[in-house]
Amino acid sequence: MPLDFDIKTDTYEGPLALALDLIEARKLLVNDLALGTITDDFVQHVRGQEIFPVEETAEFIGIAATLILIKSKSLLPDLALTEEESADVDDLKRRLEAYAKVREAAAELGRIYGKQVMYAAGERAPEVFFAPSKDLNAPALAEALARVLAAREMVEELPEKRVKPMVTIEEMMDKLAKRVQTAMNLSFKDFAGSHKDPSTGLRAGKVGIIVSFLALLELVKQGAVAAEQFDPHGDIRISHTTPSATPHYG
Amino acid sequence: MYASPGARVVGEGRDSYNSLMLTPPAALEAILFAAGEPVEKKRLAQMLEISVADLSLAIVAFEASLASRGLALINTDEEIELRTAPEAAELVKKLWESERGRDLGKAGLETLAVIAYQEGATRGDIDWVRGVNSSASVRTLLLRGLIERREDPTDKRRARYALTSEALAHLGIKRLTDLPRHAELARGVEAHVRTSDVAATSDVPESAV
Amino acid sequence: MYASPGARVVGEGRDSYNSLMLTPPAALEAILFAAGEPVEKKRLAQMLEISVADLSLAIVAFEASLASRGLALINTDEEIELRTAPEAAELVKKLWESERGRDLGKAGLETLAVIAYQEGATRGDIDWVRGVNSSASVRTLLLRGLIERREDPTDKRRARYALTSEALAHLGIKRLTDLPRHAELARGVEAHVRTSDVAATSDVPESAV
Repeated sequence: MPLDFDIKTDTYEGPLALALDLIEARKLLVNDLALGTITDDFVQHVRGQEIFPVEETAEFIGIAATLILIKSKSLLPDLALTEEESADVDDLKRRLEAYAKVREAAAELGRIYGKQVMYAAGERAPEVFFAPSKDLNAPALAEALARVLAAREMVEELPEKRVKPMVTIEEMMDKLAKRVQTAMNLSFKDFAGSHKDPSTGLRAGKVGIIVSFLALLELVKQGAVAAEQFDPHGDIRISHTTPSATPHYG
Repeated sequence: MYASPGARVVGEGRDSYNSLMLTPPAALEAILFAAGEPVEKKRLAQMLEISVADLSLAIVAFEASLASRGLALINTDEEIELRTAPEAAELVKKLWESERGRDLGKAGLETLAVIAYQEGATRGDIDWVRGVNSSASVRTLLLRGLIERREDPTDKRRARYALTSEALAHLGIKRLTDLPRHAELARGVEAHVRTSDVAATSDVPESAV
Repeated sequence: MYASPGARVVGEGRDSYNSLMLTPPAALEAILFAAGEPVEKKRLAQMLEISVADLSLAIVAFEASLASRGLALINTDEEIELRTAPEAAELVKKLWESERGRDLGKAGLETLAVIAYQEGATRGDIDWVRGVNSSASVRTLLLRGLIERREDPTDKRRARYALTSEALAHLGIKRLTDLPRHAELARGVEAHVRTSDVAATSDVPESAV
């Protein structure tokens, strides 16, 4: 499915920038409706991204998960969010509102930066005369440098530490599709429950359910499966629409 | 132009600096001109042998005397610096043929914006609101001397960032409150960032940036 | 204070420098301040796009405006220069004395340490290793005679810094290799500097953050 809005995939610095661009392209305000509306495009983007900056993957998937939660809630009004999930939704809204302000502020700074530079006093050739200080001695120098180098080491080592194994949307899609093919009828709760915590670094249980739900929505959209919810609090039943056909996904 | 506090002459009746007939604003002007860099207010008060309160009055008077002149005073919370007036930028630029690269880029501007409109932002605040790891941007801004790191008075391991006099000079403003739409945008950025303190992200130790 | 010749605004009705509202004396002030050295009158007239006669009037007006202030104009046949007022001499001396009597502090020691353990470090090297802009520290160390600038033999525009012999004497060492943990720390600095060659910042225009 092509994106509705012209989004250059390689310009994204992060998930908030992407989400806000999608919202602003539709001239919407940051609210549940807007967030539900951009969910598909956001997920599409996350899926379409082949090379991800590893350390941003967690943020992207995490925010995709929250967006899907918001969309799920709009599709299934009876879906009760846990306290934690509601907090995530609120947090995302607050971050997007704040980030929108930051972007406005950045645009203002960009408008004036370097335009009317206030220049410093010209360098006068100073009278140099030797003036050491009380705190200057050889051990103090060695100590100062050791401190600087230690700080540099920390900076350079950090990125590696952030790499964590991630659950991908594609993996979940595959899994769900296979389950649908082997078992004609499958309850959403069963499936989500069978999903083993892949140590995502996020709250794996929630992510598992949401990613499953997303994959389900995708399959429904592609007509590969039919999903039914018989009563408001009940399970969603999944079944093959065309048993003979291989579902097309991805 | 210069009222009561300056009517007293600096060094009057003392031998301190040769009983010179310089008013505090004139003395400020000379020191700032000679220093050619930001000077701490504390140090200025010491040199002029006046109280910090009197120094504030002298600064106000000096600033008033700079109106419609070629120079301007940049005022951060701790320092003041004398620079050319923003209106003179085009003219002074002609002195130096080559100009420094000045484009900050999107990430740099956003990071600078968070720090500008939310004074004392931490790395966690910046990451939280931008949704990305901002360490590269913070580092570049530090290298360019546009921001500086300050110790958090309540938690020494945590660094807080602030704009330098150099940054204000590049923005052509004399103090933070002169930022475009300052009150409005500061409120927008700050209110949200502040409530995030608990949720603050960034597993990066601040000291490392 | 400022009479008729300055009443006309520099750049008025032209696009020359953004039609900014600076009077010729104010424009003179900004240029002289930023130049930091005597500027030829001919050149000033060109920059302000006024005749030499008008420039003379502007100089007279500017000089009059400097009365009872901290700055003074030095006016020779061909050039003018802005300086601190003679009355401020004691004060300026005090500034320099206090400047030179101060501790080097964290920034100063770190900067000196990088130069000591990495002979011939450039500004870019120092900034990169420290992670912050070091221009103020380098300036202070130069002023205090602790380091000196040397020309890079392969690139004359690039300055390299080294400790002065007085600094070595003060540290009580005959050569740099006598510094504590020399081999280890020098290797440490070099490793960082090596990898920074491409990214080296400061005087190089940076494309983007």
